[in-house]
Amino acid sequence: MNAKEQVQQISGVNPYKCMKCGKCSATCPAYEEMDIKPHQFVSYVQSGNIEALAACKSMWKCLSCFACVERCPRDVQPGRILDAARQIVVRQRGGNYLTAEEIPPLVDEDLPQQLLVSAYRRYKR
Amino acid sequence: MQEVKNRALALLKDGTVKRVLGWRIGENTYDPEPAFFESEEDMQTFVYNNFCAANLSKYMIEASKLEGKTLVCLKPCDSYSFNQLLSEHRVDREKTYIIGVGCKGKLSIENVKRAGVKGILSVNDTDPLQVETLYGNTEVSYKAAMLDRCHVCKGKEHVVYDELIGESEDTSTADRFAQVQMIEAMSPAEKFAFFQKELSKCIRCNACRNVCPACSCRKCVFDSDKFDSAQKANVDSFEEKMFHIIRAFHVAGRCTDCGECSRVCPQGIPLHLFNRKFIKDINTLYGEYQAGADAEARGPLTSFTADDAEPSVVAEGGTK
Amino acid sequence: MQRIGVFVCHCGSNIAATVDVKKVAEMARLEPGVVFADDYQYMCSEAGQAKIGAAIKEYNLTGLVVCSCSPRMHEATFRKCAERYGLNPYMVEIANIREHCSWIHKDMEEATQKAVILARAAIAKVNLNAPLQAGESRVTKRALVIGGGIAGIQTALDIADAGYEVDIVEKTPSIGGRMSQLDKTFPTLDCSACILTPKMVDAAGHEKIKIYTYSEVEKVSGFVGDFTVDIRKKARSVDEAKCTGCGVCQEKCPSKKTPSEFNRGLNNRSAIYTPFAQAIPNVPVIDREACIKFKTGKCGVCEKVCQAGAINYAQEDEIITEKYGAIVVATGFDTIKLDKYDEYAYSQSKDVITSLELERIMNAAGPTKGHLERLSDGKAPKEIVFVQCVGSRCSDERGKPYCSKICCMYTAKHAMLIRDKYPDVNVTVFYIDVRTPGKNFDEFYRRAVEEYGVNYIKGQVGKVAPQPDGSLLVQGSDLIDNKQIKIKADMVVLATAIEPNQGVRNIATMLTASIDTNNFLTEAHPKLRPVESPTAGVFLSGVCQGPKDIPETVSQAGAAAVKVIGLLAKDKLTTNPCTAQADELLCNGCSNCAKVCPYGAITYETRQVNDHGIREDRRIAVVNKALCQGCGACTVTCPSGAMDLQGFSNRQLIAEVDAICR
Amino acid sequence: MKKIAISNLPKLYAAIAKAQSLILPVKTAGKTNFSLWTEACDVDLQTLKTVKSAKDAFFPQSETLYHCHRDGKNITITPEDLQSESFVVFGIKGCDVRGIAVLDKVFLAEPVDSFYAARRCHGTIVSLACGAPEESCFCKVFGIDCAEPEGDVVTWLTEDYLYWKPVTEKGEKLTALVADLLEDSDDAAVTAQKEAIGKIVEKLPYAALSLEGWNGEALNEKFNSPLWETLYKPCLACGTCTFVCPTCQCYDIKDYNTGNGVQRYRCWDSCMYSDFTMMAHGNNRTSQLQRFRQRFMHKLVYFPANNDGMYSCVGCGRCVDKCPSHLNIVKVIKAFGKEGK
Amino acid sequence: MSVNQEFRPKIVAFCCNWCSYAGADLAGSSRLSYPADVKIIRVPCSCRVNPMFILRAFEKGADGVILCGCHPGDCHYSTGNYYARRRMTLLFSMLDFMGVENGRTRVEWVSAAEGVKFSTVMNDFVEKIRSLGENVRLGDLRCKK
Repeated sequence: MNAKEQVQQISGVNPYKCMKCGKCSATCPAYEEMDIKPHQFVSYVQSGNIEALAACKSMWKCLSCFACVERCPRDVQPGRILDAARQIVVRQRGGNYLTAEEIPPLVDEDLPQQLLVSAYRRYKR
Repeated sequence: MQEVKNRALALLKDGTVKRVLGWRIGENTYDPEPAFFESEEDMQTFVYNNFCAANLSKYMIEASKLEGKTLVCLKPCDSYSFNQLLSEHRVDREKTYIIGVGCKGKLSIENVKRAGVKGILSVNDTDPLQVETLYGNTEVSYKAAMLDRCHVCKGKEHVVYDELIGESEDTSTADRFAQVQMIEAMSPAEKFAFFQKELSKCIRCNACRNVCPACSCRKCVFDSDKFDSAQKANVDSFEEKMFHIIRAFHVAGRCTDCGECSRVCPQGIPLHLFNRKFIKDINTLYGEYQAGADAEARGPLTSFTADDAEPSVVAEGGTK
Repeated sequence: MQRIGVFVCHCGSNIAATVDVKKVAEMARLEPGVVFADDYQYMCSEAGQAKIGAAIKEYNLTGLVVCSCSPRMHEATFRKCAERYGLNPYMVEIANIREHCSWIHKDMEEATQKAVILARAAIAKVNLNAPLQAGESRVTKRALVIGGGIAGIQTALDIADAGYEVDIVEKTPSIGGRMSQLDKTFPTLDCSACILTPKMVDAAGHEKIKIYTYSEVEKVSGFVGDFTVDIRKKARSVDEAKCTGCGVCQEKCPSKKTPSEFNRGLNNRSAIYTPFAQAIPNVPVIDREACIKFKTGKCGVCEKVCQAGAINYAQEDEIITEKYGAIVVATGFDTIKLDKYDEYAYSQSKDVITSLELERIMNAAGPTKGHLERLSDGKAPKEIVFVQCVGSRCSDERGKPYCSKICCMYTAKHAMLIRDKYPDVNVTVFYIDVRTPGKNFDEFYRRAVEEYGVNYIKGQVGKVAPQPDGSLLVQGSDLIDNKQIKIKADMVVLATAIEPNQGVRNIATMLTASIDTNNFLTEAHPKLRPVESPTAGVFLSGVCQGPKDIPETVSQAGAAAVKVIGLLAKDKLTTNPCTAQADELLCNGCSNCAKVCPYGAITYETRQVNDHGIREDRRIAVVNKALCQGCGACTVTCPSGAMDLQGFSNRQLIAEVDAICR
Repeated sequence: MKKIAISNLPKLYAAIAKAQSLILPVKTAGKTNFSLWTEACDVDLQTLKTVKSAKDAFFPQSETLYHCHRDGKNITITPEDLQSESFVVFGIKGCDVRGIAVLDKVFLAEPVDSFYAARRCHGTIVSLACGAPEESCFCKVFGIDCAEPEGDVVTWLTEDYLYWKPVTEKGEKLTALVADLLEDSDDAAVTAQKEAIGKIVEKLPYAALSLEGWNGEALNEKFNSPLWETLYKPCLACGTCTFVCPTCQCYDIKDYNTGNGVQRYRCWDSCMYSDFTMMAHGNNRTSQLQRFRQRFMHKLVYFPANNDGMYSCVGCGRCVDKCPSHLNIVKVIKAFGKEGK
Repeated sequence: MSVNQEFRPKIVAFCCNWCSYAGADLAGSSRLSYPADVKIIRVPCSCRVNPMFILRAFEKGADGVILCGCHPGDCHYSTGNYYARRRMTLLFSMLDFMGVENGRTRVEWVSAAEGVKFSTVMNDFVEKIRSLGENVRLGDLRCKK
């Protein structure tokens, strides 16, 4: 399976449903922080440029608030695409997951709560 | 019951009715046969005892074509069958005088034999039954000798009659749908094995069909070439299934659950299960319905609601 | 035994590319009853039909099987062809080897095998076909138009001008429909009322047109040429014959708190009201929900002030039963509800409005007398944002999957009008695509950009946040500049998706006209029969069939009218001979078939039959051939199989099953 | 005389079945009928009367005669093979053995029914004496001794043993096949059982049924009797009596459409059915009265008239037990008997 | 149960003329493919389909039977599919009761506009029948020769 198919499989998203309306980028609260914008996540997958996607900064700026997922009129869900890219990166790193005990000392007071919640949401499986 | 006989005789004599449809005494207590009586002399062999199980309503189809009124003796459950036939214009109420005869559960000599009694010489119809046999005398309790259908009695009320004679009793002791539920709970393989075994006995004698008051077609599809479906004997096990499914389907919503099919089957196939499965489904999916309870009612298969359950939902065990 | 000819069509390469047509013909030749089989390039062509004719003569054929496209396409063609060459048209069966075979399969062997089986099934059926004779039914020379908008009015006018009676049934108190709510129309910027009102007046004054306003269709029975319709004329509480339309009652009415439907709830109306000044008929109705007299028994002001004595509180709903030969559905549209689109703050802010609301605001007769102002504070907006595709082209359940078609153009119109009248107002339009196919449409849009300076941004709005200062913070994306932009707007206008009117589903059910998943009525053929419903005698006009602008609606209205006129011009229609028939020797007379017949086509009679020498009087079902539409419900209800359907008989269908399962 | 312990019967069945197919009374879903023996089957020798008689073994309820297969425009016809392997029918009662003799009169007379003849030729009949006759039995009326039935081998069942007596050559052959399992025995137990059965038979309710007047000479008088009008009335026109009867031999020939051809088969028919002997012009018996009369006239008048006085009834009493309306041949015989007096 | 790729089931689809047959036509003109195992029989209305036809199909060797009609409420004849729905519900329930898998029978409502649905339904149904394998419990052996 190539990287593009991998992203599609993990995210369960069909990028070709996108009609390029840009509502995801219009709705994203972390837009300014991102180098690749939410609507571009989709086009990167379409063009198979997963390498660039996996190297982007946006991946670590996305709050996983899922506003783009909620509001996407075509059910393309850019947030899930990015999430999938993140999974690929994490998998490449191998077994570097944290154990439950290791987390509390690492928690930064300044981290937005939403990030924690989204982490739970993301890794609940 | 003497009272029924006297009353029938009186109505025959005063010309109210031209003939009486009842039971004629047989060789023994237990084998009375359905019969028409037209004279006082003939009426001497009239009998109404607890072995008079036959449902006489179907004979009224032919009797309705005869001249003059026919007096018919109907037990409470038979009256449902009569009503159903009435709703389908198969019998003529104007030509019928109904004596609703009392019933406290009918007996079956098969069930006496099933209790292990052999070589029966005589038997009475009281509780318990006193049986004289070639191999000694014995007793069988009334309940044990009662027809299976009477254990799920429809009640003591006649739904149609001109007059009532005798007491009736609701003899139900079991849940009407217990057997159906038991089978529903089986795995598909078990269900298949159960019916395959039962239906493998079928000899296609058509007794179930011919006794059934709902199976009153002038010509059955299985006798006609309408569907290229004429059958006489089962050659392949498929035909048994075809026959019994279609027969049950054709009477679905019209079957009053009188139980005659199971009573007459020479191979003891529990044919009522097919009908009762449909009745149970109809009750669950489309609301309680008793065929024959109301001659004006519209049957469940000739009516609908916009939000009836989908077959796919029912297949998954749902009802809506 | 039949002598059957089998004709396999190549349909150019449509069939022949995936189905080995020679093989199909070869295999067909081996089937019982087949005496001739051949293939040809285009069976439906003149030459193809001539080939069929020649074979009928040469082989003395009694039945035909044409393996070709769907019978819905060419069954009629081949039946006519058979008839032309002296064969009963109902001795023809079609094996659909195009839509159901060549077009959906890729593997030649597999497709050929399937085509052989489909041909076999059709041959098995024809072996049991019997010649059928079509009957005749009469045509009532009167049409019904459901809906009194521009589509309904135009259809009615065209039919009436051809000399046929037409009735219009309109649910609201006046005809006029959506178009009467519009201010200007694109791309010419005519005043909507100026072009609509004369048509309304024409319709009202036309001697062949009868208008039932404040009325609804309640029940439809019958069939093409002979529909019977119950129309509920709701109680107006005002005598139409006496009312002079002076308007005093509306002025004096003390109950003035009901949101005006006509003005989209932007302002209020009285309990006794006409929706708008040019209403036809110009007779008010009393809204009994709002009327004090009806609610409390006290009041009666309108009755007192009415010089004409037209007020009648005791009026009751009236059911009018009328016969029609044809019915046109012109029920129009509404905008979708926006309650699932929280992000646009439509329910939070009065200054977020739909485009239809903007039409009312811009209209001189509207709630603001035509002044562009914010509904929250009455101030003139300086910054307006338009959002396109709100609920359109949306694949989730919040919106509609289709393009609403009209929004691009009316938004350009709005933007242009605002910039024209209020040059100091900034107008921004967020768009996904701008779609302008149509005469002078793209030119119109370009004018908005080039001459009027409307700021078009390729992107969508993600969020509209009302601010404490009363402004609206619009956050959107600009995909060209690849940036997220925030605009502090005074007013946001949403190009809300349109959907068929609520009541259309009910009407479709009554008419047994089919409807698609979006509640648009289905046309008989998307290309070739776009104004006819699959149900004979029912025609479609306007948006009820799919999104349309005014010129398209008017042209479809005319087309529907032509179809109606074509139908009403006939004195008799040939009826479908595929009707039910009872075998008197098998019929039990049980009445169950009559219970399931939707047309009341089955009655019973007692007659003497001779059943193999036994003569007796029996109650037998009798089918009225003119009423029976051939659904077959009765055939399954009949346990003995006495009831059978000609053309789809038990034996025919079983033969098909056997042929397929063989 | 030989014998075998009851406990060893399964071995006997297995030994026979190893060499040839074995048909015997088997209980399925509560009812006992003749059926092919398998290891798992529930052999039932206790039930006096199987629901259907043993006639199926020689004249099955349905059997294929030939196949027609269509391939394009070609048709091939393949006749069904005749029975060519030996088989044993075990546990037939005296009445059913006589029933087969009645069928022989029909099917082995010219023209011989080859399907039936092949089965008769290859079938060995092991009959079983009736230990406890029941109330509906009246085989004695037809001269049948249920205590010592006919057959290739006759057997008696006591509490402990099955006694085994080969009578014919076929019987001897079968006995030789299972000789290992049989032990020699005296006749004492069998004699005692025969005596006991004889006493019970005397006490049977229908023991004294008289067939006086039932012969070819009485044809017209019986045929035209008004009694039939009353007798037939309760008849439901089902085929129960004919299908459980050991002697009813009417069959219909039908075609089954297999999709690619036709399978021609014959199956039992019942003269009670309204479409019995239906022909293109209609039916030669148009009322149930006629059909009902036909059945009894055939059994008691026409058949004996054509077969040296052999009745086509063996007094098994199955119709007495099974008629849904409690009609039966005994009631008919008695009705005419009363009339005669 | 393992999916036998070699197994090509025989599937009979009864389609009402007004909705589902047209839906199948639309699937065709939209080139929406589904397995060739499905063969369509045109009936005027779903209510024309007699349970005898369905059993007949199984008798003669069908492995699955599907009935398609207009959506409830949209019947061309107003009420036909409502009756069909009750009939099929009861019939399928009976087949289930007798242990002959009810997955071999199905009712689907497909409108004239639902070419996509038609194709999806058929793909899905064929898949289901393939997983169930050959129909052995409801056929007549004589037809298998």
